[in-house]
Amino acid sequence: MSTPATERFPGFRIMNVLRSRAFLTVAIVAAVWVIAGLLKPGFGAYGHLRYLLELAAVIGIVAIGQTLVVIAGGIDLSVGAIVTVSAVGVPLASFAGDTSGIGAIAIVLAAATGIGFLNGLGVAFLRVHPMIMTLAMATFLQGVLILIAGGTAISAGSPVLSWLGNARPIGIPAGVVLWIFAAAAALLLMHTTPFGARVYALGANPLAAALSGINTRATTIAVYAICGFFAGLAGVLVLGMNGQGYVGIGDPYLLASIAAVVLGGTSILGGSGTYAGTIPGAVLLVTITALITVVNASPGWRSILFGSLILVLLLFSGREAARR
Amino acid sequence: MSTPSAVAQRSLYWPVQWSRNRGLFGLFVVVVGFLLLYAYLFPGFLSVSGVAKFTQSWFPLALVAMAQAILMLTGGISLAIGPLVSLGAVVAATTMTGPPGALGGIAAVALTGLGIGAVSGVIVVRLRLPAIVVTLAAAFIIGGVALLILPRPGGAIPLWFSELLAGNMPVALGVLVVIALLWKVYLATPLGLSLYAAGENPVGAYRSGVPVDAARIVAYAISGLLCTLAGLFVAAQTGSGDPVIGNAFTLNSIAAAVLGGVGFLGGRGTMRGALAGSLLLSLMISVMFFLGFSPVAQYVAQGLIIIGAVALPEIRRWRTVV
Amino acid sequence: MTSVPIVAARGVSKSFFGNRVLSDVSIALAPGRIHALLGENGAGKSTLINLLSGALVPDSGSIEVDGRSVRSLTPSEARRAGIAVVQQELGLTSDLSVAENIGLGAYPRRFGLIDYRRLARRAREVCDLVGLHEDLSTPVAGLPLGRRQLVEIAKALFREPRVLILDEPTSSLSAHEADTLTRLLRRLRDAGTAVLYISHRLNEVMRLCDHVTVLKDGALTADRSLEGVDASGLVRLMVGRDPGDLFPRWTPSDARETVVTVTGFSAGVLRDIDLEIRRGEILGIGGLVGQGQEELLLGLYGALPGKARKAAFNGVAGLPGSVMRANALGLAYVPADRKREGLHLTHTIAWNMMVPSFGRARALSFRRRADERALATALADRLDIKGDLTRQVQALSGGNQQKVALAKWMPSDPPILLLNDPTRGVDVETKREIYVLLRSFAAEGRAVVLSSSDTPELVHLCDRVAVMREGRIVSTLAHGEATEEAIVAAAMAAEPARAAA
Amino acid sequence: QANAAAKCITGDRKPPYTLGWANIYSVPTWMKQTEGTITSMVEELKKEGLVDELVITDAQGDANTQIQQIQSMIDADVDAILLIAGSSTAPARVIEAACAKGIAVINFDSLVDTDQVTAKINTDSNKWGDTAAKWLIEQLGGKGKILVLNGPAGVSVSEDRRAGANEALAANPGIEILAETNTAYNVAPAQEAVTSLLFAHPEIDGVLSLGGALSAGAILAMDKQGRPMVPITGENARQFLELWKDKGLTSWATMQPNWLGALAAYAAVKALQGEDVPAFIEVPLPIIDNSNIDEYLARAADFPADGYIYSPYDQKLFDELIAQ
Ligand SMILES: Nc1ncnc2c1ncn2[C@@H]1O[C@H](COP(=O)(O)OP(=O)(O)OP(=O)(O)O)[C@@H](O)[C@H]1O
Ligand SMILES: Nc1ncnc2c1ncn2[C@@H]1O[C@H](COP(=O)(O)OP(=O)(O)OP(=O)(O)O)[C@@H](O)[C@H]1O
Ligand SMILES: [Mg+2]
Ligand SMILES: [Mg+2]
Repeated sequence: MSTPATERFPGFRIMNVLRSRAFLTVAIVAAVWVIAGLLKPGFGAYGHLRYLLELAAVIGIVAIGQTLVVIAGGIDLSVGAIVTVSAVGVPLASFAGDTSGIGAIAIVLAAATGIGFLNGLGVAFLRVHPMIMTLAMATFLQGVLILIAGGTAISAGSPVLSWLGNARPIGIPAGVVLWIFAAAAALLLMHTTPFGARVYALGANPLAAALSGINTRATTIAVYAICGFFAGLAGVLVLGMNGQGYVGIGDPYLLASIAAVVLGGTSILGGSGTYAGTIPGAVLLVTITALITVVNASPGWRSILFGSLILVLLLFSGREAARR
Repeated sequence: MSTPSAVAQRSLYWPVQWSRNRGLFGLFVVVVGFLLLYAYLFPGFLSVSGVAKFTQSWFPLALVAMAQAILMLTGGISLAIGPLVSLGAVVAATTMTGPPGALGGIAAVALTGLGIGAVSGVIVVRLRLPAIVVTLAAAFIIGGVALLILPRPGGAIPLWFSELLAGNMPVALGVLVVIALLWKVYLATPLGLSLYAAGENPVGAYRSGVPVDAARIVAYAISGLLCTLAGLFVAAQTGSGDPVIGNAFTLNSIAAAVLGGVGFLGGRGTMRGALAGSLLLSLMISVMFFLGFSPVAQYVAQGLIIIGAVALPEIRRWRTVV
Repeated sequence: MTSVPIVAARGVSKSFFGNRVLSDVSIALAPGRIHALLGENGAGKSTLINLLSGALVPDSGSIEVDGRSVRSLTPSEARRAGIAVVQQELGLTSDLSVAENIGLGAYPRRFGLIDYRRLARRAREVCDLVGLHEDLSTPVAGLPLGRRQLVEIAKALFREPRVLILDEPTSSLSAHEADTLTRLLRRLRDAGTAVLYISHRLNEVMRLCDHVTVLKDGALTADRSLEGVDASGLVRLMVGRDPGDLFPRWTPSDARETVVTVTGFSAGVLRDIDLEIRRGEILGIGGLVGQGQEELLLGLYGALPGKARKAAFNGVAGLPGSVMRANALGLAYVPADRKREGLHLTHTIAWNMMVPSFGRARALSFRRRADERALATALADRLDIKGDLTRQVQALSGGNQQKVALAKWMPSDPPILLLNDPTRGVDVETKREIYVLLRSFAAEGRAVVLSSSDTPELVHLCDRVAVMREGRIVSTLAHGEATEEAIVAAAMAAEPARAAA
Repeated sequence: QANAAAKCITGDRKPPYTLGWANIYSVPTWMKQTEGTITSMVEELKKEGLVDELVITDAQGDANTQIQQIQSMIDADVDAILLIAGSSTAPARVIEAACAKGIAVINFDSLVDTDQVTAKINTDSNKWGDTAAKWLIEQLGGKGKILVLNGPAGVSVSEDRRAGANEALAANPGIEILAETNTAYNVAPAQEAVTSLLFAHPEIDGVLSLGGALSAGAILAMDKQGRPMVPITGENARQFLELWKDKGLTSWATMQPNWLGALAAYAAVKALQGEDVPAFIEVPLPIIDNSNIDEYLARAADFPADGYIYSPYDQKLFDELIAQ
């Protein structure tokens, strides 16, 4: 009477992969690259595509945390501020004897994780809506930035930072290498550990998750702390790439991270999605931005073109399932 | 436990309205506290022109908070609120002193909002695309159009119109009351009230015979209208148009609505909550000024106040799971 | 019956994603008749009524209204034709009041606005009919499940239907409310309404219905008058073989060690509860709908903050305080509202079965996919959940969803099981399996607490039954003492409550 | 001399005065430096018994909030309002109301389109663009392909600088504009945009950058791609000046001094005391080029790493400027 497992788990079907949002987004990115490469000589050059990946790495790393938070049913509006705090904070955290610069980076990453931890505490224990909690945190961090930013004349040069900004191990920019490792860790965490499953459970139905014995508070706090950590890491990377942090350096990454997450097919309502979609989502975003840059048009038209492109690409990948 | 039927029969509307205050009393207390504090710090607030000036500061935020709340009730959200306010301001500043005249200009502003709102609604509802990305794209498109119409700040608004809306009389407060009443009236129509069902449980609502798609599309149109009207007011208040004046409203509108207890999943929340949320955000700015806060203290206090306003009413529920 | 049916399906078929769910089914609903629609979980009953009410469109075959075939019926057309449905899965809007939910989609108007006066009057009428005494302005978010079910029924009645379709309307109603409904449906039938009644409680069907249509695996197996058919005959029609006794034989157990004691326990609406739960027994919790039964289970489970003068769980003093702690103490809880509290609807069946183990396992270990699959397959076999386990749970029929909600606790082998209406919407055969399962749990020395709206369950299955009213335990009846009449009487306080044990 | 020499001054306000600074956004380093010049000037004035308090508001970048804060300053009846406008039009009406109440209004840096103010203080943005364009055209010998880097679209400072460059560009048909960008006045977005443009345009002879951070971003982009450095215009941003020296560039920069803030505070007090303050105080644009860049860099350590190296100032300089 027992049913064979093959019937219970019909298993891998190639059509399912081809129909997944993550794959569709990859296909769209590839199509945009090919078309743009043909229309705009120079756009499709290897060096340029490599640079786009390097840019996408920053968004992609911020979006690791954002993906987790969104899947867990929340949203983090403080990632931009955390990126800035981290980029501005590294020179402040450097101390004598820390010649490699690793010490300063570790301090800053711990601080970023701590900020995320506080977000999580607010959401989990004060029951403040994530949007309110993280928005308030971003505001709070602005105040902190007034205190710390520009207060130092120390420049940010350290061997680790300049490696991050300039090195190309086996021809791949260091930032992209960092991204690959971070992405692999994130994918493993989401899809192979009980923790990842808890995050999905929390986002899909927090009440059922809690009644099933999942520690929803601890999961919430962990998710925001991870988000803070990756935003901090992105801040370090962006500091390496620019050689100089400044207030506002993280601002673009708030909307970009959210956009990458939703373009990658993760539902903003939580409970479903995967970082595998966010990766091409981030690449798509920088690609469209670069494409708009090289088009000669007035700022108004460029903005219109950017929006229209997103809308059109969304038509290919973004349809939500029909409700029954 | 059972209420005498006759009592319930005589008046259902008002008890229903009253019951919608559930969960908002904490916020109301905080808001009233801030109003009293403001009046204490600045006694001039309690004069006709004091009220007029304050409501003028609050008015556009109140409108966009409503615009965002409507969409959140449908289970959507808009990232295009800010650019739509800018577009409203730009259209007003380029038409009202031109050939269309003041009335023509107001009509153009209103039609722009209704039209753009309806189109976004159709795209979201009919093409089943996620509202957040559609409106993100719309934000770029609308912002681009505003820049095309007015590449740099300029244009003009008839002086009498500015004086009327943003002079020393609390006309804006009156307009806000009228808009709030109109919303009450809309919510008292079958289509308006269906918004809640269409947002929370579209399948169930459809099976109950609710025109779900229509209810949602109309909500987008109303939302668009409120945004461009906010833009019209900003133009009147400033006497001119600016193609990027509205940018900050996107995030502020979300903050106000969420602060007011409007939920993301649709069908949860009230307009009075969104209005109270926007009032708190606006009051906070003036109160902090009169308390003499430095910019650092402003940022820190602002963060603490909005967390506190949400967290305080929740404290009693800390340990509950269900 | 010779009259023309008001609605009828003629040879309809329906598939979801290539899965045939209904094939060539016909049914006719005639005025003045209560028509039962029976079948196992997943047989296609809900799908059939969705076709009859315009919520779904048949792939082939046709729907007839008043003898005329209609191409594609929409819900609003169905409403105009006088068809009203009480859905199986509740679809109310939390922030709207009881009255506004009842009138939804059919508001009385005045000058284009909702006529709240008329709405109040008519909503009051239908609420009184179903025995719903809540204030009409109460938001439904605050109502317990059984009350919400009454709101759904009132909502259907509000439309003054010619055809009233009820999909398991009594699944979370206790005997008293179900009786009220029975009387109401008889009155409607006598007034000429056509009623289609789906239920897995066969006594109700026997008592109430005139005619029966039976579905098995999406095909019609019987369409006949109920005259001369008894309960076991009905089961035979449904499952195609002779049924055994629904309830397993009750044998008194003698292991009477206490595993849970609470004294002076208060939480939510609960007031001063004294309760002992013993190893090896099934303790029933009964009462009218919404008297604190759910709060009691949640309170014991650590999901509601509460206070007790004295409490001990499995030898450990104090209330659990949190769900994780309760799990660690060996408690498990199966909620009644599976959609809101029990399941992750958009995730797969197999995944849902693993959720408690995700909570238990080390957060950063590797999941063992092969083990998970083997376990899920075993659980599905044990509870007779058919087919592909990688489907989303929301694609399952209501009863099968309930099985998943139960199945997910089996691997953790909890010594204390708290069950809130675990057979809600479950078909007879599966019910029998669940009963056997529960008895064997008890026999193995576990403690089972069973809150149920299905009074026969309390009577035949439980060693003791605690009856609740207004947040208190008003009576505790031993097996044999606890007859349906005694339970209802205690619940209604028709006679002085006996002292609690 | 009449006590009401300048506009908005009624003459009935007596020292010590309360000054209000309606800032648009406090957090960027640029603004922190400006705030530094204002507070140190206020300290001096306090010692002279002329000022008793400085209140600062931060509109967090939102012109609407700024209007509300100016209204609050009017309600609190400050004696003078110093204003960096968040929009060139929006604060006009509320500023007129302040003026009508006899509050001295000194508008500096970002200006408002109204003449109902006591004084406006600024460099000439049109001239900024014009001089920069002329320098670049001269460097290129009137012939060459250039990129134009602008600040954000729809903002008057950036539009004015660009408009100022128009005449010179039009007069030199040999100059071909390959592409223009609009980005925030920040390094990272400029670097990003210029990188894409470099790939699209293999041949570039010069960069007309209309902002200091933009120039730094452009140099970083060219350097990372190993492209030869070309003549580039800019501003006194420390990072740009250091890169200029570092890469051995031929460049040109000018300066919007942060001490415009200090001058505004000083002018406000002068006006309140009944002195004649001109309606427009034009602050000359200094030229930084290869001949004097070392003077600037010598003082670099006194300025934040992401800040601007402004020229020294004192009350004597201010008196001269006011007297002009
Ligand atoms: N590619 C994906 N796209 C969308 N959601 C995904 C994806 N992968 C996993 N998920 C979500 O994460 C949850 C866990 O997925 P996971 O693949 O880890 O487990 P599973 O599907 O139960 O296991 P298996 O595929 O090995 O049988 C799934 O229920 C699903 O909702
Ligand atoms: N939207 C859907 N998508 C996929 N499958 C569906 C859908 N709706 C129903 N099904 C499938 O159709 C079959 C019949 O379901 P239906 O809900 O009609 O059963 P039912 O007879 O009402 O069962 P129950 O007694 O448990 O309520 C089930 O196997 C179910 O999984
Ligand atoms: Mg899988
Ligand atoms: Mg069913």
